[in-house]
Amino acid sequence: MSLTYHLQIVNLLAALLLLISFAMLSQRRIAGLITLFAWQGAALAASTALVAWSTGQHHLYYSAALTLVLKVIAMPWYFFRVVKKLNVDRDVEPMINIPTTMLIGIVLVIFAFNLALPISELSGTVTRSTLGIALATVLLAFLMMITRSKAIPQVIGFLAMENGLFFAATSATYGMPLVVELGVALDVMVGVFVLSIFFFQIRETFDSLDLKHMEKLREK
Amino acid sequence: MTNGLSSYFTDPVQWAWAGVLFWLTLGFAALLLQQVPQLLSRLVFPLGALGALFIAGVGVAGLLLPASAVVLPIGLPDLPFHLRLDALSAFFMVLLGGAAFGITVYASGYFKSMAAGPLALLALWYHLFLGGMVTVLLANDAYAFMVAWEVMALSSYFLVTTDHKVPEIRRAGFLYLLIAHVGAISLLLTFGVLQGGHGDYTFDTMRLAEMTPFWASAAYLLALFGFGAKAGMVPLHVWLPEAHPAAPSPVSALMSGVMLKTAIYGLLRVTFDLLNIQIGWWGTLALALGLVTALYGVIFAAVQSDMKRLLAWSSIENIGILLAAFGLTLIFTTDGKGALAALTLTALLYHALNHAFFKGLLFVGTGSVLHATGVRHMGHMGGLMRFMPWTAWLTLIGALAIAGLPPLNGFVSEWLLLQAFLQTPGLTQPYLNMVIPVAAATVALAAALAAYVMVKFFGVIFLGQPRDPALHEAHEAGWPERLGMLWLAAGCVLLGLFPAQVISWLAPVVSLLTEQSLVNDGNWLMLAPVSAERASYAPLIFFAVVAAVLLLTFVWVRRVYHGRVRRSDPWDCGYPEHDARMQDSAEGFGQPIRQIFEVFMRVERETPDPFSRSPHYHGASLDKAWFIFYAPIARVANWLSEQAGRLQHGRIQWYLIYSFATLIFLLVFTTR
Amino acid sequence: MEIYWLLGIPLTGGIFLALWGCRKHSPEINALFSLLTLLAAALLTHRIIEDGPMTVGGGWFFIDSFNVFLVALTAFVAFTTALFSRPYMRIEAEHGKLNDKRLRLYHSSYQIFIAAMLLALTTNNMGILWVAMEAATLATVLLVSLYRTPASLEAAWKYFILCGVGIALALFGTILLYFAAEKVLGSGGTALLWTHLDGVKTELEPTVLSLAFVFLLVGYGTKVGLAPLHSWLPDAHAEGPTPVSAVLSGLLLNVALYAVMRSKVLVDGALGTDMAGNLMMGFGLLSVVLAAFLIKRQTDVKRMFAYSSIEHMGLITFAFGMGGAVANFAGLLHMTMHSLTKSAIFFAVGHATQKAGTQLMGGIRGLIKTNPTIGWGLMLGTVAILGVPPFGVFASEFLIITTAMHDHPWATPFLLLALGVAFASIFGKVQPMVFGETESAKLPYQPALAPVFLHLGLVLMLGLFIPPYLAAWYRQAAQLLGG
Amino acid sequence: MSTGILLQLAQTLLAILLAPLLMGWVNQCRAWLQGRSAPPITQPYRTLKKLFHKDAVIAHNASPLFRFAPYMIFACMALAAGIVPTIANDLPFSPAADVIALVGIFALARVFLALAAMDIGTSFGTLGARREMLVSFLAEPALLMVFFTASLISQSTELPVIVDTLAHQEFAIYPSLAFAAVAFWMISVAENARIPVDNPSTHLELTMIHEAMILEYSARHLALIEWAVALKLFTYSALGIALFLPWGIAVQGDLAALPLALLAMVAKLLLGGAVLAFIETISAKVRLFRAPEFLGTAFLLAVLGMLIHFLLEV
Repeated sequence: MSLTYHLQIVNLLAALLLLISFAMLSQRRIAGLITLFAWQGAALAASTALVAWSTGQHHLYYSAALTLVLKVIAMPWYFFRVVKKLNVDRDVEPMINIPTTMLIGIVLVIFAFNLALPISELSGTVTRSTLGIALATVLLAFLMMITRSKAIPQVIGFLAMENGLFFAATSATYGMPLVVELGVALDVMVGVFVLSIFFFQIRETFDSLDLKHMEKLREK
Repeated sequence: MTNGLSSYFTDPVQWAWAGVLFWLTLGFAALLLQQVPQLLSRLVFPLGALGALFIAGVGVAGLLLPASAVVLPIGLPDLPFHLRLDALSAFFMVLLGGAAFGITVYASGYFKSMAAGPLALLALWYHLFLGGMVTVLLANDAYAFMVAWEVMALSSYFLVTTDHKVPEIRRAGFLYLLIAHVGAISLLLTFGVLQGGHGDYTFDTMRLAEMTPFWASAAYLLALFGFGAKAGMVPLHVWLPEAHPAAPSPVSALMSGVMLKTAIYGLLRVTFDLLNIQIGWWGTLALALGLVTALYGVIFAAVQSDMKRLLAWSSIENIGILLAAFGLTLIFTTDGKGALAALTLTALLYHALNHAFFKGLLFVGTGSVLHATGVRHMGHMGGLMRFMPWTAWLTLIGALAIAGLPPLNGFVSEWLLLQAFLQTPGLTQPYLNMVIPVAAATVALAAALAAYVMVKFFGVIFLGQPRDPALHEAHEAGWPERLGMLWLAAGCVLLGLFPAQVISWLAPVVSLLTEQSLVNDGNWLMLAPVSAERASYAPLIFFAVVAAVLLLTFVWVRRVYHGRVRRSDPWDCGYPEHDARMQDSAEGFGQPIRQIFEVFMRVERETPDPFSRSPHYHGASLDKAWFIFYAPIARVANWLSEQAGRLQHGRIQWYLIYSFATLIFLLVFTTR
Repeated sequence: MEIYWLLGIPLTGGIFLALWGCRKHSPEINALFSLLTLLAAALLTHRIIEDGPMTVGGGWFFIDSFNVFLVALTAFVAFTTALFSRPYMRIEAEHGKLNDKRLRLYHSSYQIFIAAMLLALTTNNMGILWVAMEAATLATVLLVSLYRTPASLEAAWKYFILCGVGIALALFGTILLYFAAEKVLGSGGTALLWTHLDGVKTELEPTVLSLAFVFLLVGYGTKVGLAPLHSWLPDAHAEGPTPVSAVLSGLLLNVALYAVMRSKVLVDGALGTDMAGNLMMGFGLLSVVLAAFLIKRQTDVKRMFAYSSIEHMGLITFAFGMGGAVANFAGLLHMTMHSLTKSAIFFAVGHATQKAGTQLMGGIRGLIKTNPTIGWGLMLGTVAILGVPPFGVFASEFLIITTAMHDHPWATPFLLLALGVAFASIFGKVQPMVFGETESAKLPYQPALAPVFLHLGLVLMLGLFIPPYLAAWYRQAAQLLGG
Repeated sequence: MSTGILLQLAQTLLAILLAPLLMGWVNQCRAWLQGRSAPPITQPYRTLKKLFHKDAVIAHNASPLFRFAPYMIFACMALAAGIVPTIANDLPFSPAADVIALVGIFALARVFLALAAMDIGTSFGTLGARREMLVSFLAEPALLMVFFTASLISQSTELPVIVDTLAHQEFAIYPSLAFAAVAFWMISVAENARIPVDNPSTHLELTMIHEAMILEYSARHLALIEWAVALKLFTYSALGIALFLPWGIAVQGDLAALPLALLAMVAKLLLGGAVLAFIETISAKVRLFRAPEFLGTAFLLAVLGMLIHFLLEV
């Protein structure tokens, strides 16, 4: 009985997640992007926690907490610092203009849903219907990485993808085994750390984070 | 199949393998001997020559004894080296050993002056080369064969590039190795077709495998391509005139004289031994290719002015003749004319043997000339007969032999081949009856042109006046060189004088491949392959009569004639002062041929203007095949690689799109 | 027990070198740790020879004949590379390309990288496998960008982003795998254990697994360097320090392919079709052909050999795709040969470039005069990698091509074309580097070429004689991969 | 057998002795036809005698090959003359060399002549050698083809057998032989350095081939060469007769038929010489680079003959 409410809320959060991904696609300003990323993380954490509570999968609490700490607090804060330090918070002109990107995004979502349908049939979890959304989030994040021509947005796209994956894990299988989750989280953290080193190096070598400076290595 | 370790060195195949090992150890010993140069230069090559003699002996034993096989404990886990010595391998081992002995004896003198380091490396590759060739002949499974085959190619590549300072030589070596490698891959595919599946690559299983005509043809074509690339079959010949001249002369001799024959061996092995069906058109194809190759080769030989390049082209011609004989053999076998097949095959083997000797002789001859003069261009030679008589007379024997003149060996094999052509009436496919006469005519034409080429070769180099004052200092070759040349020349003469014996030795090979054997219907001094009424040739009588008449005339002239001789300037139609530049140059001698056959060539000419103070003439006849077949391939490859290059243009977004597109495509692909 | 040594030694090595900083002897210490790792690997290998496949560490680690030889190979090449990098990096530092901080970074992350790869090879958990792969990526990203030049930064960035995305997709694949496994094995840790999965592979849900395989293939395939996912590879190889290029080409690609193969086994079991095989054959052929034509236009020697790695990885993938005892055997053999040969080549190339002060092949001439050992090393290595016998690469190519001709004739024209073009391009470019005249002086210092000739010697040996136990491994592994 | 040997020697000697006579006869006919006063038929003998009594003059740089060549050439021609059945058939020598070997002999002689011509290294010598080889590389295969046609008919390359088949079996018309005959005529004209390919009696540098090669020879060497040339002409005529009008040649051991055979032979030779002279008179010499076309035609005719044999007569 109560499950259905939770379920509806989870679905709502899932929809929110998808919405945020679209918002990220259309967001030009880096700061805005980071905020959206934080919100996405929050939605993810909430849904995970909810699932954990409603299904009694306790290890999901840990991953929810991890998400909260890493993706809602630590990383956004960190990125804000980076942006401030390197003051690169200028408009990001995407490679493909926003409306087109949106259209492609919608196509991707439909595609993802179709793809996920046969699978979620098989799923025994209450949250199976959200698998399609997870996949959609992943693909949208991918799309965003393609369209953005600055370093930081690309990284945020990368992390958004990670969010999608986490969401897929929770929604399809109530999360991966804990050790894996931890490992993944660790990797993500290190990854971000490494990336931030890059930001500074790139910045000091090309004095901008614009990727168009990084097209030297090519076949003449 | 013995294990090999338990009972070693008991039958011919193991002796042969021992010979190979001896060569290998010798090669690596040479590396160690760098510190003691005099030992290196005095010891290694003579020992190698002994090894060659031994191999030839083993070959003879293999011809007499039944086939023997052994499995070595090396190779792939499921596929150790299988070696087998049957009559065919044995014959080619005799060829190899016989020619290699003379050439290596020659080499022992030729390389004396080399510095220790390069000499050691050269000795290593040289003996690896020899060992590789013998292993090719012994191999009884695809892996051993390919390994030996490529070792042969690789070592000869390093031999070709001995003098790698010269860019042309590097280019030649590169072209050689490239075409050899492509050929090798096509051989791999051949064996891929022949193999029984699930990784059984021994020739024994291949012999048993039943093939559909389609796959058999595929295997045959691939083999023809692969071996043709090694043999220098037109249009795969382009590497040969580059690589053979580039190598040091003894190596050129080995490559032209022996290595090309391994390709012929492989062709015979695959077509007649491994494939258990043959199809008529195979023969026609080989015949056609062979004739084209023969004619093409000899025509280009006629217009060369670099002596070694000329010889290389003439090797192409001879390969063409061998291919034609091969094709004819196939035609006869598929047509059920066993006896004729035997005759043709005999001609083929005989010619292979002959070519090994006279081409080896000619190449080492050019080696001595090269040492004496330091140039390869015939435009700087002439009159060398007076400064290096040994080389000249011995080379003359080779030249006459390769020109197919009686009573030397070249004539015997051509005679046999022409006989085979004459026996053709009654083939079932009528179109063949049309083809054969034309083929015979082409062979005859090629032979006649060969005479032209050889007159040019010998005349321009050794006769006439020296075209270069430096030639007066030209020195005769040393004794080892002379001995080597003597051996080869003796081979040319003896093979010419005793064909009946040689043919009886070839009998086991012939009966192995075409369940027929050639009976010599004549006595020991007369060769009558079919029957005495149909055709016979007795070189000994021939030789005896010529010699007798010659002697008689000589004596008679001495008797009736006072014998007063005056020396004076040449008369030359009373033309007062004439110098060396008035003789025909090499180009001049080839000019008529070039005029007649210009269609095959891309001719470059820069003629001097009549009033220039220092008139300069340059003419070159380039191989059109290069521009027809190879240049387009290169262009296409370049274009493709440009297109491929466009994919890699550095924008990470694009790279991401590749991954994205791949993902989407695969998802659609798998879930539809 | 050995397993803990195997993983522990490089890990502690990494940490130690990070803390201890760059002192005089840190290169030696680096080599020492690698040696210890090699010993541990040898012990483990010994155990496996003795007792056969086993799960250790409470089922967390699983060693069978497939990964044990990869472990041995990895440890070995890691050791020789450490030997090579000892003088190499010193000279780089002398040339002022590196400072102590970077050297320290180099050494520690080198060890971490090895540890990650060994973990990826030995773990029994597909999830941990993923984690380890990611860790390896991160470690190498730092190594690639070691010189801090714009080019190296760019290369590292592309490497990070592309492989990161790829690996993320692989994670999605892993999730799907877990999702399918959960149905059969129930949720919890065991559902991702390969041994368990292998046990029940026939019951796994086909549709899910085919989907999972697509994600895994694209994900790990990116790290294998399969076209068209290969774009990061040439940049990373060309711009990173040469020892890193050596281990990238020689080891990382293998490990990634190992991951693909592990999942292929499961998918084949579940689907019972050869869909996975066909996909891999397609990718393999595409990579071989594309790489061959890209090699043709290279001017940078390391970049060229990077493309050649793509080509060979494509060949191996193609072989595994064909499946069957012979092809799998050939694929495994080729993995080994390629690692040994390619790392040897990179060693030789490293010295050559260091000497010439450029990676452009136009600037490297007449090595055989300036330094015969480097010259012959490069020449023989090239000849070997081009598949000329008696070197072992030929052995595997022999099996692959003949099998292809027998089972999938349609593919052979592409192979013929690609191998021909690759041969022409590589040899045509290497020959003038090795042969010919040059005016540059002799090498001032003694290069560390023992590894080069050690590797080439092994390759030569394996081309003519494969030790029985090694052959037995290959056979068992081929069985495992569905021979 | 012994009679065989005797016959063989007799025939060979006869050929050697009679050869200059044929030469003389041809020159005489030519002179008559051109309305000149003819030299005596024995003129060639006188020339030989004169040459044998002169002092030999040899260029300074002449190599042994130069002095060896004339003997070689003479010996080859003698052997050829011995093989070709002139009066008697199936002699002991004949199995030693069939038609292919015969072509080989001619080639051998030619190569030696060419080499000798190049030996001194004069402009004319090399020029002559080149032209000679140019002519020969077309003439030789053509000659082979002619023989092939004949031997395909008689299923043998043995001259005796060929002659036997053509002469002593029931008369049959072979169209292929007609082609062969024309080809053979053109070839022998070329090979014997006659008009229209070459002119034996001129030293015009633009045209001469054979003469250019022997410019440097004198005295005994020249004599031998001239003799060999006469022999060659004789052999070719004998060949033509043996192939295309072989009637009258005695079969082996049939001594009674010999005188008749001898008479027939002489008659045929006289006729042939006259025809040769006639044709030489009425035809003009072709320009040198037309010579290949001339011989190419001969070659094609010969091949055509073979083809026709395969078409009609098999």
